[in-house]
Amino acid sequence: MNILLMILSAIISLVTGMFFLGLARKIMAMIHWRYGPPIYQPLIDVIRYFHQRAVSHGFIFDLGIIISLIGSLLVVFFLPLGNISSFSNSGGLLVILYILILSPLGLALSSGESANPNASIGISRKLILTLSYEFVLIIILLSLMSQYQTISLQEIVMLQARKVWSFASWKLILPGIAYLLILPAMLGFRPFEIAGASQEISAGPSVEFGGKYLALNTINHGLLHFITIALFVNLFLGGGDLFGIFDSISGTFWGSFVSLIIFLIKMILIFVISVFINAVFPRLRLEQATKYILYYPLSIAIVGLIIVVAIN
Amino acid sequence: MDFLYNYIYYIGAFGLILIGLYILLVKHNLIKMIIGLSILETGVNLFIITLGYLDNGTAPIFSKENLESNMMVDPVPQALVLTAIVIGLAVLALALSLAIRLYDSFKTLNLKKIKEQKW
Amino acid sequence: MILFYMMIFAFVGAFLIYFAGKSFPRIKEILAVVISFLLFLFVALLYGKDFQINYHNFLGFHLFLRINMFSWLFALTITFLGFLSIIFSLSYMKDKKNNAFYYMNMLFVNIAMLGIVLAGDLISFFIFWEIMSWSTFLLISYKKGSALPASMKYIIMSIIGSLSMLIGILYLYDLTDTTIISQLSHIIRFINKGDVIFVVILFSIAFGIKNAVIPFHNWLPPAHSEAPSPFSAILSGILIKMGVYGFLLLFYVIIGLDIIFHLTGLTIVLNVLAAITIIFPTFLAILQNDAKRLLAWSTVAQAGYIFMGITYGTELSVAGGIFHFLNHAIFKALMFLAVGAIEYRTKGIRDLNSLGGFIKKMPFTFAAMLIGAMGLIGLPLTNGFVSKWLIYKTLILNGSPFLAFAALIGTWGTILYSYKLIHNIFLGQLPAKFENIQKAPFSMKMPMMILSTIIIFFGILPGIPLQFINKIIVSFGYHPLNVSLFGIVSDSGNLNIINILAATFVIGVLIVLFFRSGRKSVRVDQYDNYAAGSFIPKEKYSYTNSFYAPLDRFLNSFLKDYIDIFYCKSAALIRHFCNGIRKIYTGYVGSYVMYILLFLAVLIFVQLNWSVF
Amino acid sequence: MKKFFSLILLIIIVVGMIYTIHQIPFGKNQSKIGKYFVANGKDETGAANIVTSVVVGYRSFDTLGEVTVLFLAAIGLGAILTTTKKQNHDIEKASLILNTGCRFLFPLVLLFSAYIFIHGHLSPGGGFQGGAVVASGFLLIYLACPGKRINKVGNTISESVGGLIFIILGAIGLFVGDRYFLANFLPKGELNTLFSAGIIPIIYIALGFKVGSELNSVIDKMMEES
Amino acid sequence: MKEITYINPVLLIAVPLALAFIIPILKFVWEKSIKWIPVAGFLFDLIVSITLIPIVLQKNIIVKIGGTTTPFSINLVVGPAGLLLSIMISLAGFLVAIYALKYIQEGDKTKYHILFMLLLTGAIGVVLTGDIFNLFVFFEVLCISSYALVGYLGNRAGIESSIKYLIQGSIGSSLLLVGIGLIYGQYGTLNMADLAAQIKTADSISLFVPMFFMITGLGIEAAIFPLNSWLPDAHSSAPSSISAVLSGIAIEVGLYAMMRILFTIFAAESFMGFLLFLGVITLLIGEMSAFSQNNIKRMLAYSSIGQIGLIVFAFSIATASGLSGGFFQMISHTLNKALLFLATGFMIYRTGSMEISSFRGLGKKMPLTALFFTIGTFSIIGLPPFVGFASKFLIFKAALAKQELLFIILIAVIILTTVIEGAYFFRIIQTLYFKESDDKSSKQESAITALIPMFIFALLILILGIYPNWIMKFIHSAASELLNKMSYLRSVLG
Repeated sequence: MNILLMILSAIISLVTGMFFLGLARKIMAMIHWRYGPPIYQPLIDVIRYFHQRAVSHGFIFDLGIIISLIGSLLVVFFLPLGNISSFSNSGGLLVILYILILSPLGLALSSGESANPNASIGISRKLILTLSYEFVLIIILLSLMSQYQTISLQEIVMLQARKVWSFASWKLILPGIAYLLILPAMLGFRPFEIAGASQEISAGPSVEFGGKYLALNTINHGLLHFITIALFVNLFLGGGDLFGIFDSISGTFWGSFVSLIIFLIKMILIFVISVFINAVFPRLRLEQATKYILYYPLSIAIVGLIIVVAIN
Repeated sequence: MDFLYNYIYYIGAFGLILIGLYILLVKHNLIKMIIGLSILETGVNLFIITLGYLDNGTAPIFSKENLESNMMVDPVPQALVLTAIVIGLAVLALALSLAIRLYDSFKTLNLKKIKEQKW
Repeated sequence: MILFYMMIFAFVGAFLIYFAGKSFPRIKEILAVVISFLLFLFVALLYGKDFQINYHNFLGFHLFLRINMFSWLFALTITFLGFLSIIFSLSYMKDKKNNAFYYMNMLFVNIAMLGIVLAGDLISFFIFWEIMSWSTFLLISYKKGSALPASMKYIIMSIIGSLSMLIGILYLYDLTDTTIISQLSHIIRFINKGDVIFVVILFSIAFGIKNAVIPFHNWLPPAHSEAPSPFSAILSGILIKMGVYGFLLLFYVIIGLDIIFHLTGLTIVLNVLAAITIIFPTFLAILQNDAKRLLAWSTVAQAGYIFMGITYGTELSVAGGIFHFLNHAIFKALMFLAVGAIEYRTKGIRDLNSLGGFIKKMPFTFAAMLIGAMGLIGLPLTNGFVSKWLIYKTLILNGSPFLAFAALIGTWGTILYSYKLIHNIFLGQLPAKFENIQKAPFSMKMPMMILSTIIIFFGILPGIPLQFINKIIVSFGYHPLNVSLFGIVSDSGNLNIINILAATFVIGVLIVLFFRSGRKSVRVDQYDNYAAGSFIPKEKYSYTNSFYAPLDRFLNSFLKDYIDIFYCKSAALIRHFCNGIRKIYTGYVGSYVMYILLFLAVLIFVQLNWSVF
Repeated sequence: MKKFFSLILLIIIVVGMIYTIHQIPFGKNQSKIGKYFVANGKDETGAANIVTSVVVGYRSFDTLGEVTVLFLAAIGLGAILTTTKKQNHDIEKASLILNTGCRFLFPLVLLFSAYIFIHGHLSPGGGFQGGAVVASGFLLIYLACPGKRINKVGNTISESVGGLIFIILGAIGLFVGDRYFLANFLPKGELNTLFSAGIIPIIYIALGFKVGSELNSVIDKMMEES
Repeated sequence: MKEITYINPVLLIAVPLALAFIIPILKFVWEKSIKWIPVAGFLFDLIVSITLIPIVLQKNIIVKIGGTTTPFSINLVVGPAGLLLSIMISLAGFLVAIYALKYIQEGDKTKYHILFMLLLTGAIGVVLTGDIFNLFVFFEVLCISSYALVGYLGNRAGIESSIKYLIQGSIGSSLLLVGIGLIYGQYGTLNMADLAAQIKTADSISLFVPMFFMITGLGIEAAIFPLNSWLPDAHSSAPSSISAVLSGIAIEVGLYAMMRILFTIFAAESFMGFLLFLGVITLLIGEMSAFSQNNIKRMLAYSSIGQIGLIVFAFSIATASGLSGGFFQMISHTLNKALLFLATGFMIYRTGSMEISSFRGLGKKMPLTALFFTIGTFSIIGLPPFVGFASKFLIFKAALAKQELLFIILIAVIILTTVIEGAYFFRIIQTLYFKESDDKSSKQESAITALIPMFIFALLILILGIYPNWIMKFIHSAASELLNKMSYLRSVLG
């Protein structure tokens, strides 16, 4: 059963990730008043990349990208997708937080081995940026975990379904807002498109990736979109819950299906919002971005955490 | 007069001690300081001798058979002073020899100018 | 008496090495390895024993050696790491002069630490503590040059600490009339709280200095970076953990749970210090450009985790703290050894800005370093993960989110500096001057291999060490953890490594297969790079110089080691003051006579006027 | 300023002494041991001069120390002055009168000094005083005959032997009679005669030689320097 | 009652004196033997002192000298405290005499040996005597021989220090003599026990003034804070063998005499609080002055001041354990400082300079000497397993046993000084071992006759550090003898 769920969630996440990538390009194009590529274009790209020539810089160059992808996929298993959760009871949010590290680290190793200065600069920027939004993210997670008195993501989702979505509860609205504010940064969208700035440092970490490396990188990218948003939905929007309307069929196949659908819809909504932001803002410099994150979202998140702690 | 009789030796002794110490405090010529030391010692010796005096006492020597032993002055301070004098002499001799060597080395006896050993 | 004979054997062995080394150079190395291995073996064989013996009477105090699970675990770690770093030293110290002295002191340090953990009373604890201090001093100074101020800093802090501990011991002795640990734990409940706090503060200074808790950390970075690398491994791996041992001993063995829980104010202060100790050094580590100094700051930060774990006082946190001690000993030793190997091959270069690309030349060392770094970060499937997980979990669930924040953000900082270390040494461009670098010799590889294996092994099977730790915390009076072979079961979130392992494995295989199915890639030279058409000269084709430049700019403006600056300033002030004080010896006899008469006159005057005496 | 301050200090010290002196009225000595000595001294030591009986009898250990100090002074002086280069001054010869007078006086002075230290237990005087007179005799010679030097070997031997006799006499006391150091083990004799007071005259004679030769060597060294 | 036979302790003084008197004759007879005379003399003293231990542990030995019943004649009181010090003196004398066999190369060697013997004989006299004026006489023997020895080398520094020392020392002895006179005038006796019997406790100004005079007089030799200005000069200018004895023995003897007078005669409990501060200040000043010294002997001299301060502190705690700590610290200081000065002597001899910076790399060139020096420094800082640890430990224990806030504060100051001490001593260690020297001269050890005493000192430091219990019983009885006025009285006056 578990293995089935694993495979299912892997497929869902991969597909959704690809879909998000395509969707992003599509929406951007529409904002730019163009027609844009078809929504399945990223998938086509991936397949195409696979058959192109690629250069390798060494063993870690290969291994890094694989680790990165393993990391991303692994996180997916720990996320409850609607009612589907493979092993969200193996360590909970803390494990997620840790496995989230794997992906950037693998990428960093891989591009580090490539010995391209642009890649190194990109990695350096990416890590710094990550560090800064991680400040906020950690506080957000801590407020949730303190509020719900558990470290299991699944339980957090269930508790939301039983009471009220975190985003709607006045205690947790501040963390929610903070999360939304750092969401573009987590997705690597403008105004936080600093690490992978294609014009400035030739797409940063992925500069040396070509062929199947680029393919894996694209998949990874999609997965990261998926994970970031799925995490938000799980944490703040009650996961696959819709005001308890479908509580009656929970536990059945259809219940799971419905909740999954609801889950995905929520995700798409959030994603679209982020893409709009991406389209509107210009790119910030790293210092600006860091400062921004450390001023506004962080202070909001800290206030949120203080409220939570004070009330408990 | 009575006062003077009672205290004249003490005054003398203290005066010598005071003078000796004063010289040691304010003079910086080594020879003068050594003189000061000598005066100080003399004062101390006088002081100790004074302690042993008995009114109308005699020297503690039984030069005749019939001398009253309880009219004799205390012999102990005299013995002590004998020792103290010798010690003072020894110190004086040593000090002077050092002064000779000091002058050889530094060509001065002014201790304000001899300050190589400090801090 | 076996413990006593063991110690005697070790001390005699240490001297033997020195004197044998003077006449037969080869023998000292063999002796050092054999003795340290035998020590390890002895300790390993003592597993499960629980007894204490009176081995000596010192000034009316009975000195004891004792062994139980708690000290056994520490003793095992000490002897094990000692053994490995002596093996590592074989080639590291080969060309150095006077290495008999080195080996002797190395053994001294190990024996002293062994003595500390085996001490059954506080006096012998203190004695071994001091022996450890001075032998460490000699070892840190070993490399001369800039090592000298570092070791000065170390020994001065160390003296301050040990003296305050001595006062603590004697104060405790006055209150309880005993220094024997097993008796103290019974008597201590009859002492009033204020005295206990006073004693705890005194001991905390000593242990805090050794454990490099802020504000007592300033000796550590220079000392670690200047010591010979195998010894840095020991220093960072276990020596500073003697502070941890001391804290555990003080809090949970001597004072005991029922009292320590009532000292909430104190524990809060200690927790906050721990949190500061995590965050502050982490970010300072990011700024470092010296490989060993970076690791040294990292050690401070990790010691903060351990400190956090043991002072937080729940069973999870204490278990996590002890486990993290074990893990940190292993992975930090590994990393220091790896850096040592680099240092050995590059003839002493540890500047991160001038290295790079070593992965091609020293792949094994890279692997070791990578595993060590993964453990340090605490990635799942390495040992660091489990211990950190335990600490985080209890911090969150027991309502200390701010402490948890410090711990978690510390982890992110860890990623940054670990990556910097790996990137700047192993990745990127290989400078031309290192074209002919050799691989690490076998005697360096072997300890690294063993340590790497242990990191993975404990990471996958955390249940094995946790069972020992479980016994320890039960002896402290906690409920045992519900430990399984692969993790921990509890009602507020489980940990099951096997799931993660299985998933990783499966996904890994799938992805590799997928990856393999693509068109085969071509290996290219390191200069065959895409530079967006712009020309970059070869020697500039490496981005290692100030790797986190933006962060550096941001942090440098306010993040300095203020405490160290403060200490240095006050030391300078004291020196200045001392220089002034001795001016009272003016060299003029008249003033000396004045002092004498002044003394006399003041005494008389005071007594005449006020009759104080 | 400094002088003023010094005076104040000294005055404080003297005031302290005066407070103490109030307890010790002048001329009313009630010393316990002093009383004992004058009462029992002549019976116990056989010396008519109680000061001598104290110096060489009751407190002879002090005297041993005192002799040592003098010995020390001679040796220390020698040690300090030994390393200087010998300067050859042109020494003016003494006048004939001085020369003859001193030569004439010298044996008389020695004789007188011998009298002083031999009769130390009977009359004021003793080894130290006698020794000092001996030294003054030699001083006369130094003044009168600038080239002359004492026989250093003889001087040293008399110096050492004098001290040794003192200690050996003391040590013999350990084995006879009451078995204590410096015990007066010889017969006391009759009071106020030359052969009385046991070892006291012997010690005083030894001391006379010793002190004399020590002072001689001090003078000798000083003369060498000047 | 069966009389236990023992060698009369007066021989401890008489024999070295006789030997010293013989030396000038020997110069004409058998000159080579002269330098062995001090060795023989102090070996004799050492053996005699050690054989006396079991007897003294039972009761004090009262030795009558040249007179009748006790208060009227001089007597020696050989109690555990005095005997302890006399063992230390003869041990140090013995070992330093061996050291001097090769070390003393210049000057009038005969006179050196005489002065050296008399110095220590005077010290033995001071610690054993039971008479206050006799104490003064032996004190003078000690002082005058040290004046002469400080100037022995005849160089600028030696002469200058010597004359300064002499001036201050003479003032001290004059003050002491005034004090003795004042006491004698009031009580008409000079015997310490008799005085003690008449003075229950110091309470009136007429007692305090003589006490102050005597403390100031003895304090100059004991190097208590404002009175110690001569010490750094004298100890640094004397030949190293003499510095060893001056630092290790002379100042401690001065201190012992002072404490004997304070405890036994005056029983001045109330004064102890003041001495407590004085001790700590002395410690502080000594260590602070040593801190930035570059002249090694001067540094060691200042360190001696510090150590004396610590001993004063320990004694002023005025409990049995405090006094034990003080005595133990005396022992440890004697051993440590003697060892340090002896090692330093040959190091200076080798490098020709007293600057610490010139000792670079001596750890390689004179490994054994440097090793002994290191042991000495570790011990003096108070690191286990050396004897310095045991003594500091005892002092801390005694101070904390008082359980007063004052003592905790003072202990904090002492900790500060120990830190300073550690700082400058470890600096030397670093210079010895971890700094490269410029000249590449070959390895050359100190003379073997110098290494043997150093080795014995180092061995004693180590052994007593590990087995302090061996002498604890002796030290305890010494402490209780010094502390307990009444038992001293009973033993002397019967």
